[in-house]
Amino acid sequence: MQPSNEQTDKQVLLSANELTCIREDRILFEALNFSVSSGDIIQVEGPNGSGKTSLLRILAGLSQPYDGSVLFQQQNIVDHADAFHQNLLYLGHLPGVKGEMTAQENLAFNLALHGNDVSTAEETLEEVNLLGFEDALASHLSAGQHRRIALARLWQSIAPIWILDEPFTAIDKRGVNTLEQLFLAHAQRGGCVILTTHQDLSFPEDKVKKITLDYRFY
Amino acid sequence: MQPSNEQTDKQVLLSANELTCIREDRILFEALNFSVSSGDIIQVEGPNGSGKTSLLRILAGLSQPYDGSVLFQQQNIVDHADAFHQNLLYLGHLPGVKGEMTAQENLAFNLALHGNDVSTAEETLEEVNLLGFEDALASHLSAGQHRRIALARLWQSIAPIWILDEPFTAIDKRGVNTLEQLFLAHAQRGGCVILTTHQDLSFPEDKVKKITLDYRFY
Amino acid sequence: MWKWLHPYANPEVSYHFIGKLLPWLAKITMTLLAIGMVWALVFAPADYQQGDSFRIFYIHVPTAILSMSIYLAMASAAFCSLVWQFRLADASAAAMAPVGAVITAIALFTGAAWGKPMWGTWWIWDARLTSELVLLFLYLGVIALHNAFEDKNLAGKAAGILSLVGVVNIPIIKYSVEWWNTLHQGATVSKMSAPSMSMEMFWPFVICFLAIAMLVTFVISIRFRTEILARNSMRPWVRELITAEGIK
Amino acid sequence: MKTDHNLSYKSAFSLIIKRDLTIAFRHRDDIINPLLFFIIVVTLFPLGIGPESTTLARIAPGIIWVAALLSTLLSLDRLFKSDHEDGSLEQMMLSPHPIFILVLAKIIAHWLVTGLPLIFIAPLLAVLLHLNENSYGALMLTLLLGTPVLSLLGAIGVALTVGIKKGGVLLSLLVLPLYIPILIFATSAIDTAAMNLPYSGQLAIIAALFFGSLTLAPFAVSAALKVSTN
Amino acid sequence: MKTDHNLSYKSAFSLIIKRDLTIAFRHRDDIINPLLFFIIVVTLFPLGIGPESTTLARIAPGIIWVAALLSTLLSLDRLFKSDHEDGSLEQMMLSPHPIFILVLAKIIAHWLVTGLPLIFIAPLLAVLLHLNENSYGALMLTLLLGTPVLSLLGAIGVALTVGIKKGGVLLSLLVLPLYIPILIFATSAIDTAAMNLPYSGQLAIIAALFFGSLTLAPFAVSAALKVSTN
Ligand code: HEM
Ligand SMILES: Nc1ncnc2c1ncn2[C@@H]1O[C@H](COP(=O)(O)OP(=O)(O)OP(=O)(O)O)[C@@H](O)[C@H]1O
Ligand SMILES: Nc1ncnc2c1ncn2[C@@H]1O[C@H](COP(=O)(O)OP(=O)(O)OP(=O)(O)O)[C@@H](O)[C@H]1O
Ligand SMILES: [Mg+2]
Ligand SMILES: [Mg+2]
Repeated sequence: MQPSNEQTDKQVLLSANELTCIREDRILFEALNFSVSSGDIIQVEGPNGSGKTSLLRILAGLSQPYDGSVLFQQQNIVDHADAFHQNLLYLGHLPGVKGEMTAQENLAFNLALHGNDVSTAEETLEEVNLLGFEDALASHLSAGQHRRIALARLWQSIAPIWILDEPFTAIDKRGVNTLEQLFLAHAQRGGCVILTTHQDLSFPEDKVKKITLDYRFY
Repeated sequence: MQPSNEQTDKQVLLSANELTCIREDRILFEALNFSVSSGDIIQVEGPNGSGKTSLLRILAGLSQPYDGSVLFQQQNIVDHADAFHQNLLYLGHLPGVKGEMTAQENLAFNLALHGNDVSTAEETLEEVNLLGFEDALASHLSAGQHRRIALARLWQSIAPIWILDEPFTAIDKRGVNTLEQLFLAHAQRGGCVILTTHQDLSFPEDKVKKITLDYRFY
Repeated sequence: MWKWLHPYANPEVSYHFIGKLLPWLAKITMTLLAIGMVWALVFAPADYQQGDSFRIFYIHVPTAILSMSIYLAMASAAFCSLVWQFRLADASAAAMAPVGAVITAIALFTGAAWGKPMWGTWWIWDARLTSELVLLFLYLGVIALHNAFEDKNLAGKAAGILSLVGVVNIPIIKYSVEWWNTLHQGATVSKMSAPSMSMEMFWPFVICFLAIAMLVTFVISIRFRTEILARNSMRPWVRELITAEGIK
Repeated sequence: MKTDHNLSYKSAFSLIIKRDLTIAFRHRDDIINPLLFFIIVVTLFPLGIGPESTTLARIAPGIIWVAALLSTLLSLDRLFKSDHEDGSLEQMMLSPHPIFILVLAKIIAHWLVTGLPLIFIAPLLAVLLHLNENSYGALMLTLLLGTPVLSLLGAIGVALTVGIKKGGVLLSLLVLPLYIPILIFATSAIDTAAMNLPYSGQLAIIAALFFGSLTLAPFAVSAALKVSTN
Repeated sequence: MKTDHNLSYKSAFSLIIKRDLTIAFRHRDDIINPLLFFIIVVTLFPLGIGPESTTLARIAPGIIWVAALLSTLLSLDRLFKSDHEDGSLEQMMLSPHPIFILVLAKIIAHWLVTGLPLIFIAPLLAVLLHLNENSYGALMLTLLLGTPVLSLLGAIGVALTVGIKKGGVLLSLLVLPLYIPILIFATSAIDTAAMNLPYSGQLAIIAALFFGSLTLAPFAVSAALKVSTN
């Protein structure tokens, strides 16, 4: 269940400590331990309802676990939220894109909010194939284009820890490919990526570590 | 662009007639003609923003095209909405599942609303792997489980025309497989399936017809 | 002091401890209630101005004072749970809210019933009456928040924030009679030095007050126990309890 | 492979009513909250105006009716908004039943949940506001006939704004003018009753508004919904 | 690979204000609607109560303030609800800035869009209601100090209910009791002014409420948001 973590030369970025999550009296996972080092790409796997989203939200500090803790640089993320947030990029099921603002305004706001460089927002939109839609209101875009605005942040992010919940939803094949390349590059640069997806990743086997949650019934 | 429709022994269920769709001054598709016969599985393909959702909503009668018409049994679906709706099952991006009702109540309501048999709702939930969640409120389910409630209708539906916009969103691999089998069976029974998805279908080449929308810039 | 409290911060220990306390509470409550009610309603003298309608006093004033005390207790519990993450404090706040609401409603109702003979009207919009009504609304808001969240833990935090914000209302109720000239009576019994009422009326009042206070404690304790069970239904000791006693 | 028409109009109607009531009772707040809002608004006015009982009695009918109106207004969201947001509305539009049946059922369920409770609590609030004793009958009758009109007309407003993000205040803007005639006739009926005069004239007008909106609103709503889901 | 802290508190603050104002001006309805709602509610009362000018003058302060209160209440949804629904709120909670700064900026933007316009239109409506001439100053001052309190306290209510489906009416239940003190003191100040007496006492209390809520509300809101997004 836990990715092996023998390579001691790598820096540990995030570690989960005896995490337990209980929802509606059902134990989703219990005493889960693992750590994520720089250079890791970790895919959280499991059937629908196995607790992938719950785990990712706990890792990002958005929900509290029933038991256990998440450590960033040996410190509990709840107590050191500010330092942790400076090193985190989380994208959940909801893209955090305002329908009333244009694609470019949305991206610029998201970048500025997380302290990233805003000046190249327009070029970044090109990367996600939204050239020509910079000034279109986000509510007038298709499902996939809408999500691309949120994903565009990845190109500018300087945070090492990426937590992505089904980043490929509604994205077409070429888009998925581009994203996968980006993840590899990010890992190479010393970052880490924790993601869920029901699609197969096209990475070589040894590049991805898997955490498999199985579906437990009471 | 149009699936060939030489087999005259098959009954034509739906036909698109010179359909044109314009959004925000951009022509998504123009003078599109095709027809869908019983036994067809049609995949509408194209990159993000190419107009797949727009086309599916027009085929279901939820939006009006800029030009052209959709015919069901030689009659415009706008004028014969009731007869058309009796033969249609449409599932869009939004699942139409109420968070305040249980999985079973949701399914029973959806079935009854479309005039299908309600009595076997519980067994149907088993088909979509929601056994044990019959009495859980839908808002307490995961993304994929939520969508499964909507998809469960497919097992009971007696409507021949299925129009499905990204039915595999958030569904795990086993689920995708089961759905694909169901589509094949439906086509065999004489129904037709029109769907979009960014994932590859595992059907043999000759079973699926493709309508490719390309991404046009003005 | 925290060391002494520590074992009771364990839900299982508190559950059983209160379970042992309950029969005693019941006995004391019953005795006090019986004495107080009979004394107040039968033996205490009628007021020379107000006649027998004065007897509402023996219910109105205790409930009115308790309505505020329970609120303060609830807010303190909320404070402990928000600041020190005391999960049990949450449960106790949840147990208090409905009881407080009922007591407030009784105070309002008895006040209104008393107002008819005294002021010639059921209701006037003066500061004390209004702020007591606001108190009822605050209780209802807290209860509504408790019910609105499925996760009891979150519900407790949300309701806790609201009850802390609402504490501002308490001094307004308490001092409204002094700040504004109102129809409502100023402090009579609660004046610490010399109660400005006769002893024949004062003692039955004290008994009634204690009786109602004990009744409230009793009901809150019962509710507290159920809240503990509801919040710990996953714990082994609750499961054992359920199989052993068949509680559902 | 033909679908047969399993559901008659009547069963479609009761299907929707049952569903909406289930949702309302599940979330018990849905029933209690509009009622509490009604009570709170009624109590706000004496606070803002002062406790003088003659002034209050004069304006009591106006206050109660304005409060009923605002409370209905705030609960209108429940009618189609959440169904639109989760895609249920789309599914209803695609069902083989005529939409106006479904719409009528939804409106009636809404009234049962939000309008009816107001009628039960109103006399109590009237006491608090020192309403004239002769007016109670008129108050109850106008509420009984008038609150369904509020739900019916409100439904048109919600149907028109359901596709618009943040339609909340726009909705009020569309609906309040439609509510004005009812407000005028209802309060006038209550005032007339206070003077011990017959108020059947005003009541007849409200009744006419009721039957008029009962027959026409469902069609207007169906048409509006078709536009909104486009 | 360390992130450096590009944005000071001040720029985070202005970033949020700018964004919220952009959204409001894009949707011009956001500014116009609360204002129109305010106007409509104020005009409903003469309709429900009758046009007699002495009665109207008596109840004018109460009506204007209750209308301001309800109009703020209805516009509160804008504060966090839509941000919660599209995931923006989650992102704000994860930003490296202290949440209370972002929250304060959002509340101020809300007041600029909904509270400030009321202050400009209020004198006009006061004329319609025949408000006593001595009261205009008090009306303006109480609105100026009081409407920000409405936004600040309202924010607590929205933050608590933002995760709850259909929290609309629950919100009113939570927020209205908190609004009552302002309503009482504000109208009492205006009434006192009408009698040409000094009303600085009431004004001082409103000012105290203003500073109290300005310093405490952002923290309560931050705490509540953490609960709601859990
Ligand atoms: C609905 C109407 C009424 C409400 C909401 C109400 C509320 C209250 C409250 C909150 C208190 C507690 C004050 C404190 O602890 O300082 C109180 C005390 C009291 N009330 Fe009322 N009251 C109402 C009507 C009346 C009436 C009609 C009378 C009799 C004329 C009355 C007589 C008293 C007395 C004597 C006390 C004790 C005062 C003291 O010694 O502190 N109340 N009431
Ligand atoms: N509500 C709308 N208002 C205006 N224009 C819109 C709206 N929705 C979509 N469009 C435009 O129509 C185009 C096609 O959108 P559509 O949703 O049909 O694409 P799609 O093929 O389904 O894409 P995806 O794969 O991302 O779901 C978009 O690029 C957008 O510019
Ligand atoms: N808001 C909630 N309240 C109560 N229970 C919940 C809630 N959300 C999820 N659950 C429970 O937690 C379980 C796991 O949900 P989660 O969203 O983590 O699954 P997931 O692995 O992300 O599934 P999916 O692949 O469908 O997205 C669900 O089966 C459900 O029973
Ligand atoms: Mg998930
Ligand atoms: Mg699409």
